[in-house]
Amino acid sequence: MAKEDIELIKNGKRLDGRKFDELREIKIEVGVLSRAMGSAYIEWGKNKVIAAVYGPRELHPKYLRDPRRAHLRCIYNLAPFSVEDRKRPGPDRRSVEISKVSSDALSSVVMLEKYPNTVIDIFIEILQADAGTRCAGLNAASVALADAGIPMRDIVSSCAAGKVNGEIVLDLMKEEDNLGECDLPVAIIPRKKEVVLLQMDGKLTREEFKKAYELAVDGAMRVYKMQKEALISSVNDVIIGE
Amino acid sequence: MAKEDIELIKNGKRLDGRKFDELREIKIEVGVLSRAMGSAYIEWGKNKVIAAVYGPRELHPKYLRDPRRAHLRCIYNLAPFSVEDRKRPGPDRRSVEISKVSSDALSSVVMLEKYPNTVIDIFIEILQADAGTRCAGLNAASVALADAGIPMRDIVSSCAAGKVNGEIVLDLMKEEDNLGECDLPVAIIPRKKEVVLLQMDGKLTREEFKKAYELAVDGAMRVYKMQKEALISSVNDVIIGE
Amino acid sequence: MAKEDIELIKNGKRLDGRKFDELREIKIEVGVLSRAMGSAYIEWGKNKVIAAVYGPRELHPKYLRDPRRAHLRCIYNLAPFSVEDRKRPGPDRRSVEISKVSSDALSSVVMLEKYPNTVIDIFIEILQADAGTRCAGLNAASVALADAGIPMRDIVSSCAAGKVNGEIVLDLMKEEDNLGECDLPVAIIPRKKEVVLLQMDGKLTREEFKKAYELAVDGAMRVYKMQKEALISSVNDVIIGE
Amino acid sequence: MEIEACLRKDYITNLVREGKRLDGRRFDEYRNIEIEKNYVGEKACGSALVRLGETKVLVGVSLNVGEPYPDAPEEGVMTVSAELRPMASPSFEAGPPGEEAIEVARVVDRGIRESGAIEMEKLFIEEGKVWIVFVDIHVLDQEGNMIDASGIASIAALLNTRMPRYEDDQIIRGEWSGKLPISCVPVPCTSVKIDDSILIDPSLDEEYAMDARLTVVTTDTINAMQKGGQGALKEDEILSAIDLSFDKGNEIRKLIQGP
Amino acid sequence: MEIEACLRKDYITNLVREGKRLDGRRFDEYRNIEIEKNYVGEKACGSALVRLGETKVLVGVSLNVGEPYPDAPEEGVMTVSAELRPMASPSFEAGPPGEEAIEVARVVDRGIRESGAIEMEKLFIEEGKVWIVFVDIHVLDQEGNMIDASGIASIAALLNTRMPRYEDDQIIRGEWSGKLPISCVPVPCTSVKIDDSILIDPSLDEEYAMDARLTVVTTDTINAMQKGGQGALKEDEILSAIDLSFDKGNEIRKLIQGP
Amino acid sequence: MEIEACLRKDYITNLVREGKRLDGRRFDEYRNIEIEKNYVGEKACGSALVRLGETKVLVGVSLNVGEPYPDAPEEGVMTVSAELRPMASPSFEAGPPGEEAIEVARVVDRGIRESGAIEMEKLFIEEGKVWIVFVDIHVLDQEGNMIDASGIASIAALLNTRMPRYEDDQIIRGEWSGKLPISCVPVPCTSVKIDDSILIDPSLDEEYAMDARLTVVTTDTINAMQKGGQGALKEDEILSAIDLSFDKGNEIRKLIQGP
Repeated sequence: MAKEDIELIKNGKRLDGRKFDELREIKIEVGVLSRAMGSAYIEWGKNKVIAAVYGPRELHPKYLRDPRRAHLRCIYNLAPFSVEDRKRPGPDRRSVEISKVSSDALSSVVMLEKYPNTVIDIFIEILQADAGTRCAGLNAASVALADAGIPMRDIVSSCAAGKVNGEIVLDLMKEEDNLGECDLPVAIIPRKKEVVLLQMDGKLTREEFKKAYELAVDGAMRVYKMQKEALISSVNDVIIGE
Repeated sequence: MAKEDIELIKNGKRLDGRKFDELREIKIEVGVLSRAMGSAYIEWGKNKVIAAVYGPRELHPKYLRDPRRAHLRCIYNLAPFSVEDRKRPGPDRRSVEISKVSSDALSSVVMLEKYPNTVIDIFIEILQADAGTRCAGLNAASVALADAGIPMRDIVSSCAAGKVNGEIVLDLMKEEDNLGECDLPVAIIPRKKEVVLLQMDGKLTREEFKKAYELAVDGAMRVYKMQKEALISSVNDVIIGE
Repeated sequence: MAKEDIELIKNGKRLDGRKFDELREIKIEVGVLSRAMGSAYIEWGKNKVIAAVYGPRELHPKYLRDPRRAHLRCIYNLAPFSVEDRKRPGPDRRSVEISKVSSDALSSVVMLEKYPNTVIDIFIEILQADAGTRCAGLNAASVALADAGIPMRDIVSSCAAGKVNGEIVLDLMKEEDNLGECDLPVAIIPRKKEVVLLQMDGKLTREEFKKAYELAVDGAMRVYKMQKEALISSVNDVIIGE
Repeated sequence: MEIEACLRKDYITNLVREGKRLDGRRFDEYRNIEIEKNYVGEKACGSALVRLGETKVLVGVSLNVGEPYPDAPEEGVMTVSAELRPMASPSFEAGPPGEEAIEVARVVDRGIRESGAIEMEKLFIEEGKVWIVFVDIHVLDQEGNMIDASGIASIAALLNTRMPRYEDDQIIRGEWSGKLPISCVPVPCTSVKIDDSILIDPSLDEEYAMDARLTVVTTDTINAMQKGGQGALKEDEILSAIDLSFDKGNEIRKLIQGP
Repeated sequence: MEIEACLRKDYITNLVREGKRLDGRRFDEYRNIEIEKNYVGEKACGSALVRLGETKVLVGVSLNVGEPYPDAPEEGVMTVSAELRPMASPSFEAGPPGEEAIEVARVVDRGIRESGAIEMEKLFIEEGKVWIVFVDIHVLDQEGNMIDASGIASIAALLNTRMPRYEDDQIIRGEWSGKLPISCVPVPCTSVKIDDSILIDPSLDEEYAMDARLTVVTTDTINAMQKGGQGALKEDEILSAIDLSFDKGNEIRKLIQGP
Repeated sequence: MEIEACLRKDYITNLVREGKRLDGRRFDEYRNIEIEKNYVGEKACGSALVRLGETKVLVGVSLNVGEPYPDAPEEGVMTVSAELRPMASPSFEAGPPGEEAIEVARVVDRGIRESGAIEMEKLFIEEGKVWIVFVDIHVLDQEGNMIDASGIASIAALLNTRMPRYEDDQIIRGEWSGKLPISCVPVPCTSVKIDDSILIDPSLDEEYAMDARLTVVTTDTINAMQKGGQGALKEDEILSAIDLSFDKGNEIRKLIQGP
């Protein structure tokens, strides 16, 4: 962050030619795994992410069980080869934090009260990483939950905005994340436009925040449309398949 | 240990001006924490130590439960910043050993048989360390147990003696511990003057041991008085407070 | 492996003077430990190995219990001082793999169905290692199981063959294992001459494999004879002892 | 215990509905804050004990010499670790930091790092050698709002930090060569949402009762934010939490900097 | 669940007795194999996704510069790791590799190492510096025969691997200086024994039903073998598994090398 | 099991009250001690197997070259580790050393270190390079008094230790350049208190029945002491344990040094 002397924006365009409010290309596939109860694949720019859902299932050890609701556990994992400098396998502090905030975000929409004493496990695997993996992972996880038939009040949709060379832009790619001034990932419940995940680091005034926030929410709404389309076409596939 | 050529004693006085049988300054406070069931703070020379008690409470996993008595667990922990060269967080072998001998010492006075199947947890945090932390920790732990209202047959009081430049002295400070010839921490049940913790390393003849031992027990008896005073004044505080 | 230019065979003899189909010297003792329910010691060339058996006993945690049969766990461990370059204590990946294939091999003969919900633990300690430790360990473990009185359909007997300077030879020693072209450890159920453990790494044609395999099985049959003799003489000891 | 927690949650929520808090505070009011700098000054390079109501956090700063990161070879290194010591709460367990401890450490870390509070370029010694600043957060008593207490204690401890003398490739322990260079004072302020109201500085009971939590770390700009909890926040709630955080941040900054 | 597994086992065994498999394959027939090389080509040095029926394994290869082993100072180093990701099966748990993952990694490792597939002597850079080749096996969907899928994906990924540019003691990420030198293509083929028959490429149900398992890794010779399972194998069963493995190995090798 | 342990405890205590021990020993009598030096002499630099009654401990000594501690740059380094192997007792579990193993290692370590038994200054090689002496205690059969068996085996193994040849910055394995320099023979003697009597060398049953335990490591002085157990000791009990330890230490020292 904070190195403002690198030219990330030329003639009003970003390094990859995008406009300030333009998303990278996104592709969503539903039901990509055989064993998992639900799964989804998302390609978001150079990010490649799979999410899978197991549960509701038995929670061990027993004393962790909650008689009022299911326990939702989300594990975010970066594959060793997903980044240029190989990452050592196993959770680091960043992954643990993302797993926590993702669990919180998804818990807000899943009807956990329907499955007391159980656990719902969500696994997010980052196969290729290029900034924005937590948003991509959440979007895939929501679709995977829907694919698993787990009852939800709404879906979670997520997108980041940020500040690059003094401009507020949508959906940072790797170079912008590394060299830009701020990153603001947001996840929302689209129907109410309420926020279930929000993190930020860098430097923003109150006004810049408002602008970036609204841009990120707008991006998330666009992602929401793609999530719905992917889910509908997967259901159609099934119907046509039959 | 064993480097006798460093002058730790000049004109019958120690580096910090103390006489051979003189304790460092000691301050004890009772009930310093809000969440713990009992707690105590001890300042002993440059040592700063907090002890806290939780329990009797449920022990997990179940098969560790003892139907005849409570399990007493004492965990001694050195804060990373408590020593000049930062200590990596987490237990090392020294901490594990001190935790074990401290658990044994405290188990000898707590009426564990009153709480079968449960666990009593005692946590000792060394916030600043300057030799003698295990003694300071035990003294604080005893007071914390009393503060928690856990029934005890007696209190545990602890003090070390040692050998420095050929002299048997009471209550070693850091330089004496590092460069002296022997350290002998002792913990006693004051009423019976019996020993519940005793460790020693260095070089002592049988006669020197006897002298050092009796000095340490005498030191522990003086600490015992301070522990009682701290407990009585804390009870008075409560009464006056009401 | 694979360095064929080192002369491991001279005038039809191996470095230690053995013929191609000759075993190293083997000594087996039964019942060498006091606490274990069964135990055995094997000296095989320079290898020194102890195996011990505990169980059937309670398995924790409960949800691992199998209501149809006992769980058999074999742990293979190399002592730090068993090799010239000290090995760090604790399991490495090689030990974990050997533990797994040894558990599988022994599970094939032990009548696990007789002890549902329990665990049978087998511990193999390599005190001195000189190639062939997994075979030595399995042989000792079989004898220890018999010593513990655990019902078995048969015993497991094990031996390796390999390829050294182009020749198929029996029972590789350290230098042959390090510099030879192939190692093929095999464990069998002697009565049926069927294989319960087989691993191989190096280079072998189909024909070489067949020759090496048959040599290894032949070696295992010779070991089987020694295992039986050791067990019979241990029973005699008991009878004579009485 | 669980039932008690539910009842307390209802009680707290009802109070908030009436515009009240259990301890009588206004919604925009912090509990009493005491900052004791240099609390363990005999061994640590810097330290501060913070009492936020009954919540107690001790932070110690240690300095060592080590290697810089390859992508910033002329800058010092900072690492923030948090330990939720088991004495601080019946729900904290001994062992390596869990997700809660990691979150505390990372939010505090981001606030300090992104604000540029430590002048990292002044921690360069020579090629391949820089100062490593260890910020160790020790939570001793958890009565709510650990993040703010930890963040306040961390920057207070850093302001209190002396640089050890370094001569002939060796640290001279116990001798000092000036203060750690600090350029600004990032302050975290945490609000929670209970029954559609925004309250600052949640007590433990309020943390149980909350729908969502928002921490905003400010200097003259926002430097870090972290939403927590399983509920959702509306845009205006976020904006009012930001406004509150700037206001309270200024007040707390004065306390940290001292008279 | 347990009862269901027992019933399925009986069902599979009865089918085999009649000369049939649940999915209609012949005993010597593999499921469909799809190999997608360069699947994560933007970051990894080499990669391949293999679909073996519904089993899915992704392997990524990363290269770094490091120290050689003392006993081979002029050769590169290879390490193979496998992670059975918890998404791949309800029985896989998060955490460090267990014995099953370690077995997969070690069998794949031995096949590559013993066949000399990587020309290790070409990975020497200068005294004390060689290329380290990390082969990371990521099992994403376990529907049986993970070892073959992992082994096929590993050698396919190695064939796809580019060497990063190395200049002035530094790796230039994103620039390349040629391919990783590979001399041959070791292929693992796994057979199982069910009711005295030998079947190749077991599905998950067949793995539950099997008495024993035998993996044979071949090039022009056998390079590695691994027996698994708690049952026993006869000599002729082993020999016919070897013959099958040479045959199928040749077919699969062509698939791996591509058109 | 638990009930049996209680009954045995009562039985042992009653015996002691009558002045007897279960195995007929006097209170001041050790079980039979057998010391087999060089037990794993083909690979380890030094080793010894000790049988103390049925208790069996094997100690191996390994030497490596490494860095000295910064505060003693011209001295070798010793580390003592103990593993209570799960074969030694039904109550020992696989895994990293627990508190019992750590206590054994640390008491043995202190006895050797504080007596100055290893002439550390002779293990200096050149600046930044010294010999590292690894003492690995392997408890194989726990029938009581592991500490004494471990301490005896450790010093016996050290007396048996050869120094590897070191040439051109390399250890030549299998060749030797003399013995490890040892200056004295510290011996640990452990007494237990049962029903106000002091017994030396407790058997396993006596360890269950004991109120407290005291280990005294002696050369010509006391070098280390460790009290164990949840009971208390009186001054005269401690002094008589010390006297016993000096006496028995002399006898055992002769056994260790051999004919």
